[in-house]
Amino acid sequence: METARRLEPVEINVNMGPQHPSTHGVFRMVLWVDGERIVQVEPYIGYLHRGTEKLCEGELYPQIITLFDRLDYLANFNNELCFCMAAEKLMGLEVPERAQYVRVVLCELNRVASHLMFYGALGLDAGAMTPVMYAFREREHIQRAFEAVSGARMMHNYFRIGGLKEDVPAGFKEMVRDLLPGLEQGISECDRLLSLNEAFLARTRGVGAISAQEAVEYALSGPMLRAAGVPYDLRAVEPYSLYDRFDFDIPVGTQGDCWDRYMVRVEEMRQSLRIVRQALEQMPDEGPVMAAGVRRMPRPPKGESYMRTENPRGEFGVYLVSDGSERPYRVKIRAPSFASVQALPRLLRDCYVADCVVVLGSLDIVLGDVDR
Amino acid sequence: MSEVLDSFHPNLSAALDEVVVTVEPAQVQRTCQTLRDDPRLKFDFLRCLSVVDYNDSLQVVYHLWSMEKRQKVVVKADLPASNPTVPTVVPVWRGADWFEREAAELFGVTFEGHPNLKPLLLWEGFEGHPGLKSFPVHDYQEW
Amino acid sequence: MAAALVISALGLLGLVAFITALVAGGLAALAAVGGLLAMFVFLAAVVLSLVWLERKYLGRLQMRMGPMRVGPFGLLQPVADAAKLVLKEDVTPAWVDRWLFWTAPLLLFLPSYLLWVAVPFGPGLVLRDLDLGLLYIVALSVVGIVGILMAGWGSANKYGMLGSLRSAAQLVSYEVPVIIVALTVAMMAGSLNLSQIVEAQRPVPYAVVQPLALFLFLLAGLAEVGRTPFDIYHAESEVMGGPYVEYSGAHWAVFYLAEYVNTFLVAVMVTLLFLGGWKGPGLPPVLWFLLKAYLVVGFIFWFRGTFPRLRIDQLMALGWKALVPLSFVNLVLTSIYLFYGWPWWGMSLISLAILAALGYGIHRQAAARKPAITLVPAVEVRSAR
Amino acid sequence: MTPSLIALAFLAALALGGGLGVVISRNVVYAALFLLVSLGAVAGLYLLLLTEFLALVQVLIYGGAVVIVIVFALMLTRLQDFAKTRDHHQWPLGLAAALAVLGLLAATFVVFQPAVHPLQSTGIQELGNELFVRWALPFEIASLVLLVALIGALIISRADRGE
Repeated sequence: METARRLEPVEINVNMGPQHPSTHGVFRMVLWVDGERIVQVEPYIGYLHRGTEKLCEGELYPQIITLFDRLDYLANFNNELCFCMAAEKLMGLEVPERAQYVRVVLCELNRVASHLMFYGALGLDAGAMTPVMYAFREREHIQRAFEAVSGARMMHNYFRIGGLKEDVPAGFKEMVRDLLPGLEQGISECDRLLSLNEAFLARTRGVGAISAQEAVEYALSGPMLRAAGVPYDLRAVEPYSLYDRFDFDIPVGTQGDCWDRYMVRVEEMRQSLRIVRQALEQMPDEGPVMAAGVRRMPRPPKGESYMRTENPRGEFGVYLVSDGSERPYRVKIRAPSFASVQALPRLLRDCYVADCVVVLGSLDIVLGDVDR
Repeated sequence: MSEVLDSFHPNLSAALDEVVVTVEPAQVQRTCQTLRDDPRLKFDFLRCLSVVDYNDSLQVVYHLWSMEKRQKVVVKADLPASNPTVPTVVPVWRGADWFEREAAELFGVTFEGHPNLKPLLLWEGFEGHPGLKSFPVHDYQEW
Repeated sequence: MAAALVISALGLLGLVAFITALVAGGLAALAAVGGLLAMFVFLAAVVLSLVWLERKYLGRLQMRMGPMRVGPFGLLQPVADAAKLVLKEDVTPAWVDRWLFWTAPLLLFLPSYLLWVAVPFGPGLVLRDLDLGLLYIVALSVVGIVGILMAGWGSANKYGMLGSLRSAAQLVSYEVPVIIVALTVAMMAGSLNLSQIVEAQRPVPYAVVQPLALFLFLLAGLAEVGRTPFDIYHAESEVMGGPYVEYSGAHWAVFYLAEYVNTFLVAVMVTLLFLGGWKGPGLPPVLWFLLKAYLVVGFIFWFRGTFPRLRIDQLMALGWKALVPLSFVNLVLTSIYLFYGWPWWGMSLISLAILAALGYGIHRQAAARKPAITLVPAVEVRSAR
Repeated sequence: MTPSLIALAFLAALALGGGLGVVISRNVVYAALFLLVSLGAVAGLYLLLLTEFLALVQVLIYGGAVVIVIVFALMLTRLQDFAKTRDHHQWPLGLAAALAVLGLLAATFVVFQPAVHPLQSTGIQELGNELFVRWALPFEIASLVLLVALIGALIISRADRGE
């Protein structure tokens, strides 16, 4: 060949996942890279699709709660709460105060546990081994408390439409109260370990940034949206359950980059513990934990309701359509991770291959939640 | 709200704590555009996009939220089961992208004008739309 | 498989013998082979101890126990690991370039092993006290990179490819500051012979005279062997082991061995060039030497337990924009210092001042970044309804 | 036959074989690795001549850095295209050039009959003196040429990106 040929850079496409260690489950994305720079990303999901929405149509209401445990398997109580409240809203049930307080305590502890998991995973993604150990130490305490309450560490199946499965064990208040100082200290330790680490800052500052307007457009919610600068927290914006009784702060970021998302979550853990503390103080010592007159097999009246809660990952919504039978007619789940993942190609614009895992980590997706 | 939407001949109703706007399928995109852009409404956040199968018709349900005004609304459109087609709302909210892909896959709704309506959740070569009532629930085949 | 192992071991020995014969000028070849074997056994023991130490130490840093089941204090854990690796199935993927795939571990390991020939462990305790020892070590340590490149390219794996591209860029870049700093030390000592360099650190070790050089050398050395925070080319959360991704069993073990040997080499070089080698009161010289080397290794492990890894572009920027200029500054300063014959503490003061200025700059940068999130009281948000 | 003669023959064969490999191997990465073999053998030859410094610099610069950079560059380009771009038209020219160099060297050797000195190692200090005192000017010119080449390479790669 006589023609002088320019050596062109190669654009290779790299398949990341579904067995890649840092995709947080069975998630796959195909990257087109030019050297180390990402040209294009295409996420593929569905490896964990179990058809939960369809399954719900064939199950009785109490059976569905177990399915919800398995959606976002790091925030089980929050999922259960949302579904129960959707049904309660449809039935017009008034849940007893004590049950409501227990729900709030457990949900906030679950949020802390979930954010701790996020903290450890992000550290691992950025290449630090130690944070995950610190995080799991704290998480262990929370899960022991969960076990004491519900008998299970993760798949609790504890909330019921109209209240709780049973009252919390004796000494619940003291147990949780004794937990709090240790947790607060542990969170501070985690914060000191990673937050201002030079290498960590270098990896997360300015990486995967998104503006507030774009974040709203992409239907991002929860910490993702708050990190971009929107003080949108359903617990304050549209208080459900008893959240209008507590005094807490909403951490809001400015840049919407990975570090802001991280910092928002770290601060949120502290705020959650504040809520737990207040809830424990206000919680009545005695009282029913189940609304009166709820049948074993609840049959919500014909109609529909949309209920949403502030999950650790953002806005978790349940759209419940009932035809008056003991099985729901249609359940649509609005999963926060689902919306986060679809913004991934946008977030990874002009990033490097190494940023890919950090940005994915900062989304804090749970594949059970994405695929449903 | 009614005055803003008058041109779309909506059917306003209320369900529990929400305002429900029911429009013709062909009007969905324009309705949504108006809902988002009108300075009195500003529904800039798409909370949820669901499809409900009522056997003879499919209903597309949009749950909207306004960050600034703190108000919510539900937009509904009934599609004939024989030809479920509705204009896409991706130009209005970019976050609708995957919601519509999922709905298209599970319910066979065609979102006209969607940039990339390929299957999302199910494996390649999956036949049928498992979200529909006509698809058996617990009767799956081994693969 | 056992036959293959034996044959490859024999081949290795033959190669080693041949090169030894060259090194020894064909004279005391037998003795040299014996020495090399002894060195191999010693290095294997060092690697086993390092593996144990790292796991135990990291465990302690992370509030775990570390290995504790096999043997007392888990001491036999690395032995068990090694046995497992050797007995494991050695998988060859279908699309690999077999020649490159199988020679790559050797090409990585051989140079990193042969350069120990010139490393003195005590006065006179060295296989061959080369006059150009420092240059010999620096030169041979570069050759191993070709092995990593071959491994990545020959694996026919995109992660391997990415990893080997990263390693080539990273290792070649960091070779520059390493050489410049080594040159600085050689200038101070007036020799490239490692024993003489150690002897030259008579009144005070060079760590005191040249703290900046020590800092640069340690940082560049970490990058050179790919330890955290510079373990970019085999980052398991990004490229899943990079060039080693397709290797398994004994071949993977060879990579692993080479990596730990190299880590130990960095520690040993720091000891020789900056910490006064085997000098120390009381204990026998060899013990002092090992003590210092293991201390440096402990420092490297501590880094690993504390830092996330950098990104490749940041790493390159750090190398070319910070370490290379600084090492040149240090070189020029040292030559001025040598030319005018200042007292040693003059040099150490200058060096310390630069180091302090650096630290202050980094601290300022970090402090400037602090405010990131604001707290909005929920009451406010609620009342805004 | 002294051991060093055997080693010489072996290393020479290795250097030539490596060079041949560079020329005839179909795979460019192989070619680069053959280059490494050849350069390594040359380093061995230097060692036989007791010029350790030169041998080590050869290993460091050519064996390490240069080959690595070549392989690096090859990996970033479309390797498939190379299979077709191999240039077959110039081989007679290359052969002629190689023969000419061989002839020149042989002729020089035969005509001038260089005196045989006993081998002796040169100390690093002498080397430094020679390099930086006697040959300082050529040394500086060489470094200037390298600098110019460096800047040129930068400009070329920048211009590519601008397109």
